[in-house]
Amino acid sequence: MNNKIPNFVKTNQFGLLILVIVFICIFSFSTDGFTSRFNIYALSRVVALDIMIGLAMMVVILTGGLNLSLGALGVSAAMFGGWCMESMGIPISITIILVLAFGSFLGWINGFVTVRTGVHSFIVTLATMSIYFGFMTLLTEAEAFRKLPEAFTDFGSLKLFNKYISPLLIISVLTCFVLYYIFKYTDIGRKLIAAGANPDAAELSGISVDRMFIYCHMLSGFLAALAGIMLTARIGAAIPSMAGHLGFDWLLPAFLAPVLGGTLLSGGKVTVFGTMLGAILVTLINNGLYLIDVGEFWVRFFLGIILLGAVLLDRAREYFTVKNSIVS
Amino acid sequence: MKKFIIFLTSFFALLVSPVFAGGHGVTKVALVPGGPHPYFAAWEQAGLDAVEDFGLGKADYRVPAEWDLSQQNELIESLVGQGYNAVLVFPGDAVGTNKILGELDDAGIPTAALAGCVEQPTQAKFCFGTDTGHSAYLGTKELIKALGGKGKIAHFTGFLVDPNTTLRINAVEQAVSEAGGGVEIIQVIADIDAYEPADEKINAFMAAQGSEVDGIVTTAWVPAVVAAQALTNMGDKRIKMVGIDHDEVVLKAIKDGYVHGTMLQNPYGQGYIGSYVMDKVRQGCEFKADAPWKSTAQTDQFIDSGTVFVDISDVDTYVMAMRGISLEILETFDSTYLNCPS
Amino acid sequence: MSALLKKDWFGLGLVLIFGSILISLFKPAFISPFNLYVLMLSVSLMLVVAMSQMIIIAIGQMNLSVGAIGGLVAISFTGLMEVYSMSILPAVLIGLLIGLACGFINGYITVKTGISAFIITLATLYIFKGMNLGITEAQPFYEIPEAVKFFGNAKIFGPIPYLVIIPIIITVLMWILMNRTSLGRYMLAYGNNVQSSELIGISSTKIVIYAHVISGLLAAIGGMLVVCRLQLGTPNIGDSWLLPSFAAPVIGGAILAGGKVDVIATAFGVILVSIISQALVIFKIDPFFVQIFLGFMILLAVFINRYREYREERRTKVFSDE
Amino acid sequence: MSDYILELSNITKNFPGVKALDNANFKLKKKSIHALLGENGAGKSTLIKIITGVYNQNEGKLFLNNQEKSFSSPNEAMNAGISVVHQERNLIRRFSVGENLMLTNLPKNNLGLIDYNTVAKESKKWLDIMELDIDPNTIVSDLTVAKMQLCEIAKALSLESKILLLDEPTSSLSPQDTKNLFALLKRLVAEQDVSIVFVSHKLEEVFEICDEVTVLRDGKNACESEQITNLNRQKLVKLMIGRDEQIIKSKKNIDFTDESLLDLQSINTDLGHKNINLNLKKGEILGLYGLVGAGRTELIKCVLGLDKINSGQILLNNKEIKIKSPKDALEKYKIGYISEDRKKEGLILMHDVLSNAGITVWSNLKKILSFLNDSIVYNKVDPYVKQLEVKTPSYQQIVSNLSGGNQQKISVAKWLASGTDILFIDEPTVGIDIKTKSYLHELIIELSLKGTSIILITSDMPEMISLADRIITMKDFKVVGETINNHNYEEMSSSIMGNIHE
Repeated sequence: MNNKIPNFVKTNQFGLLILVIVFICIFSFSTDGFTSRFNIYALSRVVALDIMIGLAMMVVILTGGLNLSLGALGVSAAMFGGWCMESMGIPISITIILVLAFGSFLGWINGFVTVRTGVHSFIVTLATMSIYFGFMTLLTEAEAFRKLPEAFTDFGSLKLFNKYISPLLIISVLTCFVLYYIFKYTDIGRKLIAAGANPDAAELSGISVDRMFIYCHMLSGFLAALAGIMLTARIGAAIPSMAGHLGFDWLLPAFLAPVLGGTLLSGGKVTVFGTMLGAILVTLINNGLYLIDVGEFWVRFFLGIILLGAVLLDRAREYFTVKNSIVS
Repeated sequence: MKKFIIFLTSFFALLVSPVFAGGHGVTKVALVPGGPHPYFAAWEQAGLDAVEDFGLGKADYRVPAEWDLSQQNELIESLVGQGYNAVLVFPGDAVGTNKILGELDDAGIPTAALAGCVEQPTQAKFCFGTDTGHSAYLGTKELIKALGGKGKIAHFTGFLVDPNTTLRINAVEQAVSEAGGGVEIIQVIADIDAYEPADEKINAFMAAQGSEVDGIVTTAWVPAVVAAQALTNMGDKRIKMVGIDHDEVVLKAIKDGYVHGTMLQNPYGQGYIGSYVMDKVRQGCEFKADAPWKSTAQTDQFIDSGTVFVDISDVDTYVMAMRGISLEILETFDSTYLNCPS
Repeated sequence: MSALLKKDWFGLGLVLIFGSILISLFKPAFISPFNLYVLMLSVSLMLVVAMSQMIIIAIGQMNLSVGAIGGLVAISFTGLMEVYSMSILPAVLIGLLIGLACGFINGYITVKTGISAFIITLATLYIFKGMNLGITEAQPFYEIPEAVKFFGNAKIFGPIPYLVIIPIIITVLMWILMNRTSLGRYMLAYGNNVQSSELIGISSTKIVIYAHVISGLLAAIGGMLVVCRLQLGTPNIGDSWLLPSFAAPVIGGAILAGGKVDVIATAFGVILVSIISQALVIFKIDPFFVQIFLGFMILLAVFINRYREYREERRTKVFSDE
Repeated sequence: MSDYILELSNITKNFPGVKALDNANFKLKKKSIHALLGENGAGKSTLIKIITGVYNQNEGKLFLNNQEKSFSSPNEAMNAGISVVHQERNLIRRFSVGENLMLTNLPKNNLGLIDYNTVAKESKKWLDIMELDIDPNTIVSDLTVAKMQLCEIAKALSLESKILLLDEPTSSLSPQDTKNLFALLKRLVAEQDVSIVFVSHKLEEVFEICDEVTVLRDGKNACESEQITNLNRQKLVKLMIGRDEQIIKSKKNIDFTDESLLDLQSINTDLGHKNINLNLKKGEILGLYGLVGAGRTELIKCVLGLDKINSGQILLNNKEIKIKSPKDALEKYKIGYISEDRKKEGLILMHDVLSNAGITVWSNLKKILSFLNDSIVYNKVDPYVKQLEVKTPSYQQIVSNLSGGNQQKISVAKWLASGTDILFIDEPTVGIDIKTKSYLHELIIELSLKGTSIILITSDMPEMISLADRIITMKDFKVVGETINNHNYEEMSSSIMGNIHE
C-alpha cells in the first residue's frame, strides 16, 4: 500500500473539497458581492435546501433506483403542513411530526409499489409524481397557505452567527451527520447499503431486501418532506408551485448533488458528505455565475459545462488512484 | 488574497466583518421578471430609455433562466451582490416572493411589484401593473358583447398552480354570471403554459367542441397564441375569440379577422415608469398618505399601468395609445403619489 | 394466434381498437375528420421523439437531453431563416447537423469515459438548453417561410396532414433498422449483453455513438417538425418531451435495462398516450384530475405489461426444466 | 511443415506487480484435443487471452500455421479462425438461435437488409453438423442450459474456426450431456479438421477426451504437451499443485435411526416439486445429487421462503415451522445457505471483506439504537476469517479484488460466524482450485463433526461421495432415490446413476 497519501485524499470528497475551495477563491477575487453578509446568508439557505433534496434522492439511488416524485412529494407534504397549521390550527411541533410522517407515508407508497410489482422505480415514481401532484392541486385547488404562525415563518428568516448563516443550514448539516451515523454505525444502515449493493446476496444472507428498499423510499419521503417544511419556512407560505410544475425544479439539485458526490447510480454506495459537498459546489457555482454576470441565460450552459467537467475530472482522479493502488 | 482571507474567516470562524453596506449614490435598478417570457421583453428597452431619460445609473433587465421561484430568488439575492440597489419584480409567487422583498427592504434596497402584485402584508413599496383578474373580467365582457349576450364559451388559461390562474377563472365566471344566463362556460382548459401541450389540447378541444362553441377567452400568453393560430389555420371566423397580450400571432390574427380582439397590457410603461419611481424612492421620496391607490384582490397599494382592449379597428395604433397612457401616468405621478424632499 | 399474442404490439393494438370504439360510441366527435387530423398531428410529433428515446433504451441507456437537442435545433432552424434569411433546405441541413453533433457529443463522451449516459446527458441537457437560452434570450422567432407553415398545417387529402409523412417514414426506417440491419441488431445485442457483444467483435464505441447520433438526428427532426406545426420557433420547444419519450417505449414493452424495444409497440404507445390526453379533453375531465389520471394510466399500462412478462417468464422456466 | 497449428513460444506477460506468464510454451497439434490445466492463478486465462487477442504478450512469439502473428483484438483472432467458448454464456438471450450463430456475419439480401430465411438455412447447416435438433428460430432464452452450451460451440464452428478454445464447457452439463458433447468434439476433430484446447477442473474428463496435456503452475510450464497416456491422476495433480493430492474421507458414525433435526414432509411447491420427503439428522452431511434442472437449488430456495410452498410441512425438532424468508430462517431457526453463485448471490463484490464476512451477524451484534461499529463486527468475524486462512491484505479490501478461492472462503466464513445449526451448501467448489477445494472439504467435515447439520448440493460426483453421509437423488423435481454412502466410488456412482436413469 502507498501509505504516503492518506486515504481521504483519494476519495471523491477530497476532489470536491478542492473544487469548492478553488471556486470560493475565484469568486471572492473576481466579484464584489460574493463575500457580503447578504450573499453568504442567502447561499447558506439555498445550500441547506439543496443538501436536503440531494440526500432525499441519494437514499433512493442507494437502492439502484430513482425517485422522480421527490419534488411532488415534498410539495404535497409542505401543503399538508400548511393545511395543518392554517386550517386545523395544529401546533407547529406536532405539525412537523405529522408532515414528516406524511412524507414517509408517501415514500412508503413508492417503495411498496416498486417492491411488490418489480417495476423499476423510475416508472413507478414517474407515475406517483403525477398522482401526488394531481391530488395536491385537486385538494388545495392550487390555493396557497399563506397565514402560517409567525414563529414558524420567522424561523426561516432567522440569522445566526453574526447574521451569516441560516438555521436551515444547521438542520441540513445535522441531518448529514445523522445519516452518516446511521449508515456507518448502525445495523440497519449497513443492511440498507448491502441490500442496495447486491439484493440477491443480501436476501440470502438474511436481510429482508424488500423491507430495506421500502425503508429507503420512506427515508427519501421523510427527507423530501423535511425539505418541503424548510422551504415553507423560508418563503413564509406553503405554495403549490414552490417546486415548479410537478415538482420538477427539485430534480436537478436532487441529481446533481449525489452524482457529483460520488454516489453510484447502480446502487450500493452512499456518500453523505460527498452529497453535501456536491450541493455546496452547485450552489456556489450557480451563485458565482450570477455574480460574475455571465448573463442569466448562459448560467445553465456554464452549469452544464462545469458539471461535465466535474464528472470527467472525477473519472480522471479515479483512473489515477486505481493505477496508483495497483502499482503500490 | 486579503478578501479571500476575510471570507474564510467570516465563513468558518464566523467573525465579525461586515463587507456589505446598503447603498447611497446613483440608483441601479434591476427589472426581474418571473422567468423568460415574451411579455417582459419590452422591459429591456424601457429600462435603457429610463436610464437615458432620468439619469439613472443602471436599469437592467435581468431574467431568471427559468420560471422557478427559487431561481428567481437566487437571482435577486445575487443582484444585491452585484450592487443593484432597487429591484422591480414580477413576483414568482404572490406570497412567496414577499419574503425576499422584505429582506431586500431590510438591507436598504427598495422594491416594488411590477406587472403582477404580491399579496399584502408586504414590504414592497407598491404594485404597478395590470390587475390580472380584472383584465380577464374585462376581456370576457368584451367577448360577451361581441357574442351579443348569448352563446357558449370556453376559457383557456395557464398553470393551475399559479394563483393568478384561479383569479382569472373566477373573473371569467363572474363576467359570465353577470351576462344573465345567456352565456355558458362549456369548458376550462388549464395547465397549458407551454406551446406543445397547448397545441395538443386546444386542437383536441376544437375537434371535439369546435362546432358547439361560440366564443373563446384566453387569459394567458401561450394559450392566446396557440388558439389564435388554431383559428387561423382552421380559417374559422365564426368563433369569436378574445385573447390577451401583444404576441405577433395574435395581432396578425386580429388583422386577418380570425380573432375578435385582445386585452393589452402595458409592459413598456411598467418598466419605464417603474424605474423612474424607484429612483425617486431612493432619493427619499415618500408616498403620500392620501395617494389615490386602487385596490385589488391582492393589495391596496395598486397603480394601474393601463389595460386596453384592442380589436381590428385600433390594432395598428395601439402602440400610440399605450404610450399616451404611459405619459399620462408619468406626468401626474409626482404630484399624485409622491412627497419628495426638496 | 399464439405467436401474435407474444408480440408486444398485439395487446396494445387491441386496447387501442377497443378504446377507440368505446370513445367514439360515447363521443362521435372522436372519429370526426378534424379530430383524426388533430390526433395524427400530435401522434406525428411524439412518434419522432419516442423513437429518439427508444433507440437509446435499446442499448440500455437513457438520453435526458432529447428535448434540449430538439429545442436547440428548433431555434437554430428558425433563427437561421429569420436572422440570416437562409432558405429552407440549408436551414434544415444545418439543423440536422446540429442534432448529429449533439448526439455525437453524448455518445462519444459516454463511451469514452464509461460514465453512465444518464449523467452525461444530464450535463449536456444543461449545455444544450443553456445554449438555446443564451442564443434566444428566451425570445421566440416568428418569421417562418410560408412553405414551412404550409407543411405544418396542410392536409394531403381527407384528414391526413402532410406532417405525418416524415414520422411515418422514420417509423418504417426505424423498424427496418432494428429488425433488418446488422447495425440495429448489434445495438440490441449490445443492450442485451455488453460483454458478450464485445466478445463477438461488436465495437462498443461504434454502437453507442451511432445510437446517440441517430437519437440526436431524430430529436432534431422532432424539433423542426414542431416548428412547422407551431409556426414559430420558441425556445421552450422540447421542454415537455422527457416524460412522453419514456412513456411510449415503456408502455410498448421496452425494458429500460436494454436489449428489448419494439418499434410498432412504441408507435402504439404513442398513439395510446395521445388518445388518452385527447379523451381527457373530449370528456371534459376536470383539469384538476388530469394529472392524477395520467399517473394511474402509466402505472396501469406498466402493470399489465409486467404481468404478461411474468407469465411468460413462468412458462419459459417450466420449459427449460424439461 | 510442422504439424502444429498453433504455437506459442517463450511467452512472458507482466501485469503491474505480477508476472502472470513466465516463459510459457504451448503447442497445439492439428486435429487434436489438448488439455490446458493449472490451478486458478496459474496463468491459464492469461494464456487464453493472449491467444484470442485480448492481451498482447510482453515477450515471446505466437505462430499460427507456422506464421508469426499478433492479434490486437478478439475480432482479429476470430477472423484468423480462433474461437473461444466461454464459461459465461455469451449468447444474446432475446435473439433466435440462428441469429446468434450468424451474428458476426448476418446474410443480407439485395437491398442490404438481413435475410432471415438465409439466416435460418445457414445456421441449420451448423446445427446439423453438430447433430443438434434445434429449430434455428427458437429464442435462446427458451433453451436448456446444455443446449445453450452446444449452441455456443455451433456458433464458434459457424465462424469456420479451426481452433476452438473451450473454457470449462461441462461445468453446467449433466453427465449425459457431457457424454454427448464429448462425442461431438471427437467427431469435429475427426471430420471438420478442428483442433481443440480444453480447459477443465474435472480431471476425469481430461483423461476421457484429451490427447495431450499442458500444465501451467505459477506462470511457468509444469509440463508441456505431455501425452495423456503417460500420465495418471496422481501425477497430473502433482504437476498442478506441486504436491500430492490429499484424499479425505469422512469417518463418521451417524445413527440414521435417530430423530430427525429437519424434516420435509410431502412438500409440493410453486416451482413444481412433487411430494418431496427429506430428513436431516443432527451432525449429518446429507448429499442432494441430481442433474442440472433436477430442482435441488430450487427446493432449498423454497424451504428458505423465496418461492412458495403449496402444501406439506417443514418440521424442525418435530415442531412445524413456517419460514417466510432467509431472514426468518437465519434469525428464528438458525438455518443458513451458501449459494452456488458466489458472485451474484453469495457476496457483495463491491463491498469490503469485513462487511461481507459480517453481514449475517449484524442483527445479533447490534447494540442499543441499532448501534454497530467496525470493531464489534471485526471481533466477531476475525476468528473465522483467520481459521479459513483467507488471504487478504486487510479487512478493508474490496472483495472483487480477491481470488475466487478467497471469495468462496469469505462466503463460508460469514455463515460460520452466524453460528447456524443447519447449513445448506450449494456447489461449494465450482471453479475453485484444488488446494482450496480440499481445504473446504476438510472444513465441511469438521463442521459436521462439531454438530452442524449440512445439506450438500453438488454435481461433482467424487466430491459428493467423499463428503456425504447419505445421498438423496433428485430428478425432475422429485426425489428418486436414497443411498447410505459407503464412500466406494464405483459402487456409489453406479447406484446413483441407476436411480437417475431408472
